[in-house]
Amino acid sequence: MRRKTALAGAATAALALVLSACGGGGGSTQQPAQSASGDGAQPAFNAALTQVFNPSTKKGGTLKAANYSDWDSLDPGDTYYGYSFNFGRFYWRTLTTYKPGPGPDGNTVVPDLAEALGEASDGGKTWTYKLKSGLKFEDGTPITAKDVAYAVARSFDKETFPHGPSYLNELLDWPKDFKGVYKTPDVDYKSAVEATDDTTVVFHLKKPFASMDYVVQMPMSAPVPKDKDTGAKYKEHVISSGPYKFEKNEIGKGFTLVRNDQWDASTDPLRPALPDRIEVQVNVNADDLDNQIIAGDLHLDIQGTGLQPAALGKVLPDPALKARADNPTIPRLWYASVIPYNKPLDNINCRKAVMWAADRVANQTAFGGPVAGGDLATNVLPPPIVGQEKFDLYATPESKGDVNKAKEALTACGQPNGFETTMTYRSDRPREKALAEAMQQALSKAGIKLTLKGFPSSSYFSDYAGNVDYVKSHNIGLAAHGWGSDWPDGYGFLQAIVDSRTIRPAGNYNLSVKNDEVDKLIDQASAELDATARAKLWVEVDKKVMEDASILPVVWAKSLLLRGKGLTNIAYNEGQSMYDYILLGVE
Amino acid sequence: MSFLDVKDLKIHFPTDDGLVKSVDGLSFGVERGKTLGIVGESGSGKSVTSLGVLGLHKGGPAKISGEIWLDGEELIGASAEHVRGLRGKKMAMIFQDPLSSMHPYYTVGHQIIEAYRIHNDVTKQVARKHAVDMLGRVGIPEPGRRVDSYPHEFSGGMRQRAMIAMALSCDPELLIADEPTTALDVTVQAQILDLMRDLQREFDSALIVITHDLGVVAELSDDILVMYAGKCVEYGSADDIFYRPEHPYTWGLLGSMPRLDREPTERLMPIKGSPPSLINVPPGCAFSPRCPYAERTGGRAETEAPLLAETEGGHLVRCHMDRTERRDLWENEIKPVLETQ
Amino acid sequence: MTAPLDVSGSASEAHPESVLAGAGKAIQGRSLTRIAWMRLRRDKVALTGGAVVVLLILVSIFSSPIISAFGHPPLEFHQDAIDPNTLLPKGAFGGVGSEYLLGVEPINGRDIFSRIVAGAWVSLLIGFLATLVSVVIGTTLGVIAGYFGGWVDQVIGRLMDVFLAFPLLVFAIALAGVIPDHGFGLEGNGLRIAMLIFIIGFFSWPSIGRIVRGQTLSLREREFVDAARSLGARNGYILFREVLPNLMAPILVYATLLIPTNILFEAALSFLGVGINPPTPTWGGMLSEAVRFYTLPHFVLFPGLAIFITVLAFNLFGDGLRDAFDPRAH
Amino acid sequence: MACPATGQATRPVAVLTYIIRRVVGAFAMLIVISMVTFGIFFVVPQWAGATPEAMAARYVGRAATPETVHLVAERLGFNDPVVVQYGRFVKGLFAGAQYDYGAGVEQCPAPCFGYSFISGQPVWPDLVDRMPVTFSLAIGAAVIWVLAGVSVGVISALRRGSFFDRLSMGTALAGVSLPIFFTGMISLVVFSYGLGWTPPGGAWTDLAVNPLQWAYNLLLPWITLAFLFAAGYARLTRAGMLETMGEDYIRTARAKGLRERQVVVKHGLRAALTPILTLFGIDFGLLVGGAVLTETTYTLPGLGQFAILAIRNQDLPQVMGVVLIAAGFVVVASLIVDLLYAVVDPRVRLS
Repeated sequence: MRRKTALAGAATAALALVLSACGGGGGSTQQPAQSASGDGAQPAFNAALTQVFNPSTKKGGTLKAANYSDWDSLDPGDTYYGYSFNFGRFYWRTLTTYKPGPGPDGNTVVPDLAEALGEASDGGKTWTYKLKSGLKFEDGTPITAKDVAYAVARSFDKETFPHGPSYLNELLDWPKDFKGVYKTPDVDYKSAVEATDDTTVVFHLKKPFASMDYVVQMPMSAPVPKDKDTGAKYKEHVISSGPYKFEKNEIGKGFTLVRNDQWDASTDPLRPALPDRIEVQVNVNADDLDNQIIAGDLHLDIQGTGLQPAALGKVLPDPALKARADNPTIPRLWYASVIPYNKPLDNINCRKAVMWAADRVANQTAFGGPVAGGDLATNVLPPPIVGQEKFDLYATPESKGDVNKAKEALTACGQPNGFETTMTYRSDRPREKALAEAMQQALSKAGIKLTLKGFPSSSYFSDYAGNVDYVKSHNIGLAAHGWGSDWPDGYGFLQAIVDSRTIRPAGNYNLSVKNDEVDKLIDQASAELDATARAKLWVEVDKKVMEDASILPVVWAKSLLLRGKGLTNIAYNEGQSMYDYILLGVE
Repeated sequence: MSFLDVKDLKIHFPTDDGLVKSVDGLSFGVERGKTLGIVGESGSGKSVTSLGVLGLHKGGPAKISGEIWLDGEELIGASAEHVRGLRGKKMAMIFQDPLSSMHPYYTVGHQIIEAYRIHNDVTKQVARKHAVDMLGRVGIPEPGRRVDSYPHEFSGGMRQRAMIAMALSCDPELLIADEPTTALDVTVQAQILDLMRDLQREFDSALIVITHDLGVVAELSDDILVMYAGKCVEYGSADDIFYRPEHPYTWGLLGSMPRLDREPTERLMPIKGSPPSLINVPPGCAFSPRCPYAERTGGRAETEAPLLAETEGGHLVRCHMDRTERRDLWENEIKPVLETQ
Repeated sequence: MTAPLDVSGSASEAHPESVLAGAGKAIQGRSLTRIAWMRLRRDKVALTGGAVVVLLILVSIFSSPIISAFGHPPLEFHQDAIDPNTLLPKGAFGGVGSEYLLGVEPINGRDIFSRIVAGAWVSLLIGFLATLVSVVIGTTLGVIAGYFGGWVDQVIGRLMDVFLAFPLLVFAIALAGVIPDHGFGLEGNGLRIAMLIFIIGFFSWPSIGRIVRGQTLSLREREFVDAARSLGARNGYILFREVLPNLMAPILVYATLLIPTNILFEAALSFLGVGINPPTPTWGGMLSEAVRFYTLPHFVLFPGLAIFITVLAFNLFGDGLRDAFDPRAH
Repeated sequence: MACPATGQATRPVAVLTYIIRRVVGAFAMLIVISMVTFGIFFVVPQWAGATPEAMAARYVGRAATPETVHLVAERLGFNDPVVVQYGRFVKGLFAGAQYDYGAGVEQCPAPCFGYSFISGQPVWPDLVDRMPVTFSLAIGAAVIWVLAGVSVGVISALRRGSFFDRLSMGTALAGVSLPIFFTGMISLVVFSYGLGWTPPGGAWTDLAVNPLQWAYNLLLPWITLAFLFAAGYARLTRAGMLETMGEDYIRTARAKGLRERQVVVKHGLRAALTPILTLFGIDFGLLVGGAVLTETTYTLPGLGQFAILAIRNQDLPQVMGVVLIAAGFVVVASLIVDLLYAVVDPRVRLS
């Protein structure tokens, strides 16, 4: 598999970057890395990236985890957070899932409920999954294909489940009069998804689509028993199909998972299910959470996005703490959208002037530098994406920007003295704020004057940067933005942020890419069933976007994760882009 | 020696702006069963004097010197605790504004009971009975019910009666009444004055009445002391002061004395100007800036402080003018004007 | 004195009576201001507070030359002062030294001294102007209530009660959180500052209002007002010529004491992230960032001290002023 | 607030009438507050040009389709006129509301504060859940600050100008000049993260679970919050005592021969404390409605933190709930204080 080797290369490169970035630390990090490959017990920086760190099969104990905010929903049909996908696998099983464990294999999908990966027919318009036998819900009733089909159908109702992804709403061929299982209980949805027998689930798509196995690793495919479904209240007690079930659940405070005795390990080779209990607190102060992990009072930061700045200052200078950390590159790009809606940025040369003038090193620093922030990004697709290629259309000396080239571009644009525009950022995100300030500094050298405006995350896309009217009426030219992929291929990363056909009046994530050629390439790529050719096409999309100068990449994000004291069996998973939670155990 | 004998009393207050000589060398005496009136404008030091006698300046910022003899005991040198034990029991005081002088949060009865029980080891019931008794004696109707009223539920005259009842609750031998009738209207004034006279006779106590109103002391006093700027300017029997006054300030007071047959605001012979600041009192006669006869002293008024001198049998006057001149002025200029009113 | 600001600009301490005594003197002799000034001149503590206030005002006016003389532009990044591995300032105590007088911020190395100097402007501007708003509203309503009495007084009095018993901070946050981005011909931080001035001023007028009402109430009964009225003076004339001049002293005193409360109010809003938008430096905003870096004492300490010293100076001066105008305090 | 007026002793009937009138007034005030709050969140965004869809887009997942946004806008009723939306809210308060959770309909009994736009959970239980935290914080701090503030104030007043007076009044002035988010942070840095004597921020244990742990966890917030208020109360008490001790009735008490301690406590302090009682009622009422800054600084899961989260998330039902609850506490506290006032000061007539 080419994909694997390409990724392995990327991972090694990332590792090398980390090591060099950490200067004098090279010698000391290398040695423990070796011992980590020996028995995996010695703590070392990045020890859980390529091996399982502190491997164990010992069962028992309580895994203590915390979340500094709260789930969008615990309901498999109504959640869209990466950590929720990862953590949810404690209490749900989906048709497929990422291969558990470390290393480049982690972003391949393997069957979970299904016996094998999906079988495509009709040129990629029909996908068939066969369930394993002996599957049971927590109440002992068997899990059938009907439960999976029902779960998919119920997630269609976006009025009841507004949070979850809408891929299946758009991909599947839903009947016209279907409004969801609650409002139109009598409408048969078998034109979209059906259980042809107790173990066979069939998906009918509107048009050929290649990445279906990635789509069904998302929790919409986790089975829901129809007679236990309580709609929007189902999240208060999700019926488990995985190794753990809810003991108690206080929404807004936390919940406890205990062993599900109906779960049969023999049907599930992926989950070792080591702890006896899992206790989760939510809405814990982020800095306190870090401190508790450092101190050993907590095992796991569920969000898995890395340490807060305050804790970085504690962990990085301290060799003993740094040895408990991992620093992977994740499939997430932090960037600035260069928005072509207002003059003079509707002119490609003015957008290019922004590309040239930006001080990318300052931007990277604003985002936390090479360790906490990430690698300097030169194009859109991040390294962990299948088939990603790195290229740089706007290379400048030391990546610190080139005022002369920016001025040339400005002249070509007819704005030799520069122009004024506004950059937005999310005011509750200090790094985006710092990015905006760095851009303000760098662009002013070329005569481009930025006014900075911060807005709350909660309404950033609905009311401000993602609201076309607002952008047009307030001369918004740049917007800080970040995107992580739903799954690690080109479609999973790019579709939502570069396809101009997704642009609507409000709530946009594609803030700036409006290019017909890009759209055409996307259609071509998503229908391509050959994996190699598909990956190449996504790189073409990437190049087109960079030529369009409507995305200024900042960093390919890295996170700095801290392994909790007393955790066993820790491995960073590429597919989840955080630790693989279902592997974890406690001492 | 009198029952109360005050000798060369000085009460000075140090302030940021200088030393305030509120009382500066005052001497007087009063016998049991007798009444002394102390008269002066506000700020002349009369209230400070009374508080000084009660020892209420002790422990404060005031500098006190001189001697206060009460029934043969010297009080200035005595301990604060000892004087406290005498207060309320041996000497008591009636204050000028009974509304502000009684605690608004406690019933009248409570406040009398409290006063009684400080000095008498009795039960609450006994003290309460005493309080009702006292209220009855000062002429409050239905004392058994009114004992549980709050001061603000009383009328002004009733409050003053209650105040008197409180002061008399322990049979004090010295009673000081500070402007006892100022806050009251004229008819009530007369009733209160009658009450005080009656009670004084009954208790045979020494009474000091402090007022700015000569009319009040006219009815009560045996002796009168006229104070100006912390000093005594004229002292004598009531007859001396009313019929043979020799100090121009006393003349002024007499001239501005309100009478029942006159509008209270009308002043026949107002004293021009205002009392001097008690800080940095100028040399010379303190009254001279306001005195119409100051030029008659040939400049001495501005430079030399006059001494308190006896004119005849116990009548003392502090004035640079000689006696004949003063008598002459009184008989020929002042008295006729006053009498035509 | 400044009210403890947790929940809101909670009920302020008020001694209407004590200042009233001062106002009374103003009528009897014109020397009150002189007497007050004499007293103030002797009050070393108040004078120190006043001197600091003057200094702060000068600093905020001349912030640009001060920053160029002693610091770096407040928005400028200084990566050279940051350790690239830890993102923390190089050197002891946050890099405090001759280059950066109060050290630098972590991550981007902005000069803390410059940011504090630049932040003084916002604090003082909002502190003064919000107080002005409170004084205008409070005086107007207080005088009207006190002078006309009756149902007018009842209505206004009830309004003051409502305002005093109101979860103001929550409300102000809610209001500040939904400030639109443009309006009234202003945009961005200009509009935010204007709105904050209005919001803070609007929520802290009742303390002044109550005092003014009380003063007016008693002034109304004074002879000179009676005299003016008997001479046929109109209400407007009496209010502006007779009543208002006699209210100046207490208003001045309480305005001085309201300024620090309002400065704290602004700092609290900025701390909660609904104040002035970054990158404009504000003290409250700096503190809210410092929360995340509590391992860096200098980052917490300097902006906190800036607030503390400013508020303390105003309080000392205001206290002294009150004592000077209040004869009973002596 | 009661108008202090001279008059007759309060009779039970008068008290009852008074209470009824006050409760009616309180309701009126709460309705005004709710209308204003509602207006802020619906009218102000509309001024800024937000459509119902733009408002609904805050409450959907990422990459939601326009259809999803539209459905959510419908579901939350954003397409209705503001008046209708407000009417629905008020109806929920008095008559209860129904919540359609897809698979069925749930009855939300009156007073129904609605369901969170974000989590879909009913608001009222969340508020009830957070009250104990804020209550604990407020009560503990109040005990400390009243005891400390009043005693320091009394001693300072009695020893006016002494070293103690200067020191404590200097400290008090510093205390009222320190923002709680600064002292709170410093206290955490020093005592929790530095010396390790107190737990880190966010520590909270229910009183019923472990009283000792409860007190230990709240110790630092109590002291910090109490310091802020104690400073103010000390200054107030001192000023009040100085004023009261100059009153005529204090002179009377002394003239009766009362011992100084009794003069101070029974006659002086009692009168000096009445204005403090009023202030305390307001302060305490505001505090139990949510100690926003303290709870933010110490990350305590109380009503104040709830308010901030709700406002940041623009979760209107939660904001409405917390604002009304906070205002309600203030109203109740001031009512209690006014009744107490009438007990303490016989001159006050409830009218």
